[in-house]
Amino acid sequence: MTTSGLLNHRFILFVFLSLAVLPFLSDSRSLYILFTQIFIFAIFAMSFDLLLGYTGIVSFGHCMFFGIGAYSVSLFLKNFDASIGYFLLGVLVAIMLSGILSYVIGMLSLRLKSHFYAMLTLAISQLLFVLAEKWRSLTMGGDGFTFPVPELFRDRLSFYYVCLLLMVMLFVILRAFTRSPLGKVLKAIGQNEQRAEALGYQILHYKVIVSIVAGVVAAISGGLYAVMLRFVNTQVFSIETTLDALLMSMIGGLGTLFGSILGSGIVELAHHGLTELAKLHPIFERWVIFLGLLYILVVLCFPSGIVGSFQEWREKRKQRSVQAATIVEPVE
Amino acid sequence: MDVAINLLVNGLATGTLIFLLASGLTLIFGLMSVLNFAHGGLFAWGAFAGVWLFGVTDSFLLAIVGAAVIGMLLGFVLERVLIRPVYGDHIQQLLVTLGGMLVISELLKVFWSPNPIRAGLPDYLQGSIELGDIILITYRLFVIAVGIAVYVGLHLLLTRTRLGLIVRAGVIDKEMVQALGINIKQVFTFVFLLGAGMAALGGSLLAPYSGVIFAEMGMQYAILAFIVVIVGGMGSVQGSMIAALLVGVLGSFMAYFVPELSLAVNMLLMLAVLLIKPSGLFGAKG
Amino acid sequence: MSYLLETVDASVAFGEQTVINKVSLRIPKQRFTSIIGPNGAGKTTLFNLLSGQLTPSQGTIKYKGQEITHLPPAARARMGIGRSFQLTNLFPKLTVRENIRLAVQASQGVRFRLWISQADQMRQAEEVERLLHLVLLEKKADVLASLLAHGEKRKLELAMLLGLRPDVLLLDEPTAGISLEEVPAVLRVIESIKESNSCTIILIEHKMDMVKSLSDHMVVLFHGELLAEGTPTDMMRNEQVQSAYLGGLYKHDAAT
Amino acid sequence: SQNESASSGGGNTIKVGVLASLTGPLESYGKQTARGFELGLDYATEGKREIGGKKIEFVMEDTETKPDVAVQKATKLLETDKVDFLVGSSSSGDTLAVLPLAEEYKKIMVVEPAVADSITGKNWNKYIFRTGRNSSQDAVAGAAAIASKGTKIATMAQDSAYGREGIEAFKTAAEKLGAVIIEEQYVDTSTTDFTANIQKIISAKPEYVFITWAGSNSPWKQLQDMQVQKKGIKVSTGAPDIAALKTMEAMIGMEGFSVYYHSLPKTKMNDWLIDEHQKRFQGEIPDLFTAGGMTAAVAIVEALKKTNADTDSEKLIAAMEGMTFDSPKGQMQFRVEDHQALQTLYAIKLEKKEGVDHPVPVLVREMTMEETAPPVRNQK
Amino acid sequence: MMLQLDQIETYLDQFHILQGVSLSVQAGSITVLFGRNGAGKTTTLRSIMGLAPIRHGQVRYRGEEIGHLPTYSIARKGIGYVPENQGIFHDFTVEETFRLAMQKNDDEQKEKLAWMLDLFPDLHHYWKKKSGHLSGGQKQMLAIARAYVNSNGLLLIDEPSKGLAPIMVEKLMFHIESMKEKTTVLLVEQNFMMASMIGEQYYLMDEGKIVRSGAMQELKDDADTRQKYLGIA
Ligand SMILES: Nc1ncnc2c1ncn2[C@@H]1O[C@H](COP(=O)(O)OP(=O)(O)OP(=O)(O)O)[C@@H](O)[C@H]1O
Ligand SMILES: Nc1ncnc2c1ncn2[C@@H]1O[C@H](COP(=O)(O)OP(=O)(O)OP(=O)(O)O)[C@@H](O)[C@H]1O
Ligand SMILES: [Mg+2]
Ligand SMILES: [Mg+2]
Repeated sequence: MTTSGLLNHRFILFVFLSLAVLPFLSDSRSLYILFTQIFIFAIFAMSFDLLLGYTGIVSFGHCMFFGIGAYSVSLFLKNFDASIGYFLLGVLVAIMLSGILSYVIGMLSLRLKSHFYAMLTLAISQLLFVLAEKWRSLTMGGDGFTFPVPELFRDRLSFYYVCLLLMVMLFVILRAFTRSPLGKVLKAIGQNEQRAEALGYQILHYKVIVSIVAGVVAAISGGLYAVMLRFVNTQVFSIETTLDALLMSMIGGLGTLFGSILGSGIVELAHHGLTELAKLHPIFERWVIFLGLLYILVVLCFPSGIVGSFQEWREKRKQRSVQAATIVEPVE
Repeated sequence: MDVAINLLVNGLATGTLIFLLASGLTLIFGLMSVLNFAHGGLFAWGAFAGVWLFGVTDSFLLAIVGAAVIGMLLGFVLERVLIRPVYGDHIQQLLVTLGGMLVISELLKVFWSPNPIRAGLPDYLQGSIELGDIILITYRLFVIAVGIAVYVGLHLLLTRTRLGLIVRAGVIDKEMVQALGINIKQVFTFVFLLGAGMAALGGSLLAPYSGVIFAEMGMQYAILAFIVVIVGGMGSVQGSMIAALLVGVLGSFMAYFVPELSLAVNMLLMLAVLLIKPSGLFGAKG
Repeated sequence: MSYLLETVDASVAFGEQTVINKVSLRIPKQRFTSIIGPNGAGKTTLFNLLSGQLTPSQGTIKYKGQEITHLPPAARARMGIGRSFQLTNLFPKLTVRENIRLAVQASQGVRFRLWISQADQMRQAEEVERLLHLVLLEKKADVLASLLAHGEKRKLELAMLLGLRPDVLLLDEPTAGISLEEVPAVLRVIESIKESNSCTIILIEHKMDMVKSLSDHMVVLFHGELLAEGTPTDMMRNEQVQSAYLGGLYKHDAAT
Repeated sequence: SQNESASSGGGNTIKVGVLASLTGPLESYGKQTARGFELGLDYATEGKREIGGKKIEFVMEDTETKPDVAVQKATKLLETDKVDFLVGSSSSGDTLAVLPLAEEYKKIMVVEPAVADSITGKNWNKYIFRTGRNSSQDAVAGAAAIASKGTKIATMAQDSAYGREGIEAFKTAAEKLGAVIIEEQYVDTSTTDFTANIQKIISAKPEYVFITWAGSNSPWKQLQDMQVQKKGIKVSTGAPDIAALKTMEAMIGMEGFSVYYHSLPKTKMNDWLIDEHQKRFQGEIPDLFTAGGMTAAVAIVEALKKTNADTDSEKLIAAMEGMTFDSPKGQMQFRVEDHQALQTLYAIKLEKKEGVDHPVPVLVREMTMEETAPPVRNQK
Repeated sequence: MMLQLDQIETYLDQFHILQGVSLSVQAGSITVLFGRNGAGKTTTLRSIMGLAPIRHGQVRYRGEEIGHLPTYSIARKGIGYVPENQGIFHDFTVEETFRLAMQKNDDEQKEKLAWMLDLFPDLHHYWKKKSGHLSGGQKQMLAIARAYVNSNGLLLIDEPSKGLAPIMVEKLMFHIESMKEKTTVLLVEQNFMMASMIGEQYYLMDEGKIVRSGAMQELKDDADTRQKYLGIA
């Protein structure tokens, strides 16, 4: 929602390009995997940002779509043969399931106040978790199962590019979405529902639309995640998964989409870095503590996330000039 | 029949225990609308502190009181360092307290190894009373007693004193409350301490109940407590009490008669409440 | 002739207290109607009925001859009933310009569309600028709404309302909190709307001189009942009205 | 946990990547494995850490008990450290997630101590060998410890893959021995109040209640409170690691089985393990999975001896299939069909011992590897 | 001197809103602060209450420097505040509102309350009603009464006439005037006619500065100043 575009455009482009050339600088597959995971969670976090950052919908159950994506893809690849076709089929099914689910949930409950909606979604995601635990014949319960993946995805490098490409594409699409007239309304709803309604916008419809979009995108990321692991278990439905998305989008900056990408990068890299440190010095054996401290610091220092704080800073500079223009008219 | 009675009694006990957890949360979450995810952490700390103190002082009462105090101290730090800067902003509270949760539950391992620890009891609370086929576990009766005491105390505090009013007002318009000569920050801190203290108390009481405690116990209970707060209606202490008992009894009967559902039952209960009466069974505000 | 907006024996009760009591009101097209009445008379509540924030406990509301008693606010807004709120109510984190654009967009029926043509965008932009100018907020166009002073917010509120191009405009104390210096400007805005015959205006206002000069017709509410209605001059003379509402002040300032 | 990896994994160093939960809920398990593995390496190479003129190094990685982390770390080991073997891991989930990598990179993975049957079952591939016992072996042992003609047994387990699988296997084993299962209780992993389930078991009036349990919120206290034993129902379960044993005061007198407890095996290697462990770790005694970690190391070294330190996986597989090797628990053998190590387990009784802060599993009898051999489940 | 502002400078975010405002309020008087929208009137009152941070300058209340104090202790010194948006606690009943406001709840306060209630009978009438459901005017009354009951020296009132029916405005004005011997009032107003009838002193703000001040009569006589800053002849 900013006209401070240019600089940002340049920066974003720069980031994407450097990600594209990264593989030429290093051929470490574990690095590829790390970044692939960053891309995947970036997609997931962006979908969350649509809800929280733009429309102000708080969902504690967003993992349900991630999980649906993961399981549906895994099941197709496991039970049929490991071909791109079945992968796409799996994604398609996931998309449809999530779409329907989020539509139903939305229609039922988006009238609720934020806290309540949050807890409700949490409940539903937990129910899915239970389902995955109990439907052993299909999901093999908590242990989960492994499965073969299509040739193209087996090579970590090509999968790296697949995910990068998808992330960039989805970013561009979602960005267009949020800047469209519809997107503007979403932002308005996020700030003052009742007013938006008085302008003649049907809040519920918008909220449902955005939840469906978010759900679908999340499902895609879930599918990719499963393929990356070549394994799936009930953890995809755990609240931690949702919290990851929350952290990433928040740290990056809500309502900015690109923030989610940065956020995902920061969280994953911080996590990775700290665990590496754990080997160097026993202090870091309890690296989780440092991770927690990091989160806290980020929130306290950049309350509106990294991108957010940056934009505010520019906002203010703009404001100052405006103010100068208005307040300081000479008396007389 | 006797089975039913057993289930009922034990359900009630579990319920009271959950209430001790949720009561802290109701205060913080309901009145001050602060989403304190570190609540579970405080609870776990209560458990460990309790067990530790019991080992040291060898007096159980001293132990649980001490645990509550430690919880308060921890709560004080949390409130000052984490929550005060982000009052009024739910999302940030969420994040900050999540970070807090990570830190304090990991700290547990620093102080008391990552292994599960056995939680003992003084002899006078050991064992169980048998009435025919009905087995009443002494400790659970004790827990119920404490629960009732806390409930009454809390109820009086919120209805008989201005505290309740002030906090509610503060949530609506902090500036105006201050302009009326009230030191809102102080009040919030106090309420937060209270909540933290009760969480810790809950933890210290739960420890001997399940007989063993571990650093990860926090989150799982926090969610349960959140459910109770929602079902009971935010900010309503009666609400949490009833809801907690409901959850407890329902859980214990479900586990006996329809075990397949028992894992889902809490969630289903919350779903039902949210869809039918979002403000919760006793919720004032919608 | 059929009336633009009509209430038939509309009543509203909150608990035991009846706030609106069997009020039947007929508002013909293009007639500027003002509603006056002491605090708590039920003016805002009446507006809430017309704009759909409340549904009457009895009676019906008609708009362009068709019953709308149970339509939600959004639907009515789309049908052309625009309403300003007594307490300002904006999108705090959007700039003044964006606030207005949202209104304009709504008026152009751009709702679920993901894309609009350059031409439309141009038209939007022009309209927005026009409104900015109309309410004297050009200078603050890029300021976040939350940073405006109270009076400035009122003006933005008005601009957004006009952006909707409503057929009927419900104004609840549009000048409350606007400095006297700027009241005339707002007056001019309202007048020009009146002239343009683009929409019918219903006004709640306590500033009598303003009401006098603007209205063709005046409705006096008192304790939720329709005390009297008629031309401004008649109303000003009306004994009941004076005792119930105006008080001594206006006699003596009429004298000066 | 330290990083032993030195210069690039070149031609004459053999590298082993060890995956374990060094943080998170399973931390203590992970650390036992880690210690055990290091000790095992020293034991098998007489402290030289080399074989056939090649150095053996190992790299330790923390899976945090998260499958995605496990995969990342495993890939790092295979890619960056160029390890020739994988060992691990503490949780079945992590291990399952890593299995396909072993196949992808054609590297031997020695599974220890993850227990899920499906590792050497549905999800098995030929690079997978397991020194740890699996659920079925536990179950068979559990059954052997208590079941005989006509014994009435109730079971209680967590409603998780682990629990269900365990009871499943136990049932078949017990019934084979002529026992009857008269009640099955499954407890939700998240619940802390087992009253209802215990009630049902009491009402069923069995002779034994067999319990399969993992994780911390254990039922022992409540079993005691509900006076199960007073009612003449004997409790039986697998003896866990020492930390957990400390929480089992209530279960003294319990008859069950044990995978490892330092005083159970009577072997040279075990004696060495005990005092070496105490030397290195301030007098601590080795624990449940320490022996397992050691076994994994020994198995690898044995295999390398057979191939003259050739790390070609095909040769190694050929060497390891059916291979018998020593372990702190005596001889083990990798079964040809599914590469599961057959091993001794112990029927035990929990007893109070002076000066020991936890109930001690006391040997009733050893159960031979034949006796505890689990069914083969990997035939696709 | 009841209240004295000395060259106060207030920034909101980085905007320099008050640029050296000095004014003083005599005990037992009514002083009116005029100014167009955005002039800085509200910000001035908020600065006095410590709700808007003062960068430079001093605020003295009964000779005591209070510029640095937190809001609540400023209020405890006896300054009552009626904010522009009325600051109503929407889900409080009128009764609760007063229970909250009346710190000491001693006879003095009780009597103040009594007076307020017969001044604004509506409040009495809707004693058990949620303040959020009161009408605009009723809210205004509630806000004033609430501020009055726990003040003991000075009332800061921000545009009370806003949204009030003339008859109410008249009453209100009369009562504010009659409050004089009990409290001093600093009144922010735009309704010149009303304010000019009760105020003795006036200050005129523009662009964050005081541009005129003096006895009310002078302003009444000075048509062009009024024209210039208030746009009324
Ligand atoms: N939601 C509500 N619930 C209960 N009572 C209400 C509600 N809304 C308004 N009232 C009552 O209805 C009466 C009329 O309120 P309304 O806001 O219509 O008055 P008004 O004419 O607009 O007064 P003002 O000129 O002060 O705005 C008041 O007594 C008010 O207390
Ligand atoms: N939080 C803020 N940040 C930046 N500028 C602000 C902020 N709040 C107010 N302003 C600006 O400060 C100036 C003074 O505001 P203030 O509310 O004091 O004016 P006022 O005289 O009370 O106007 P009104 O009569 O409309 O209430 C206005 O130009 C307003 O835009
Ligand atoms: Mg009104
Ligand atoms: Mg103002």
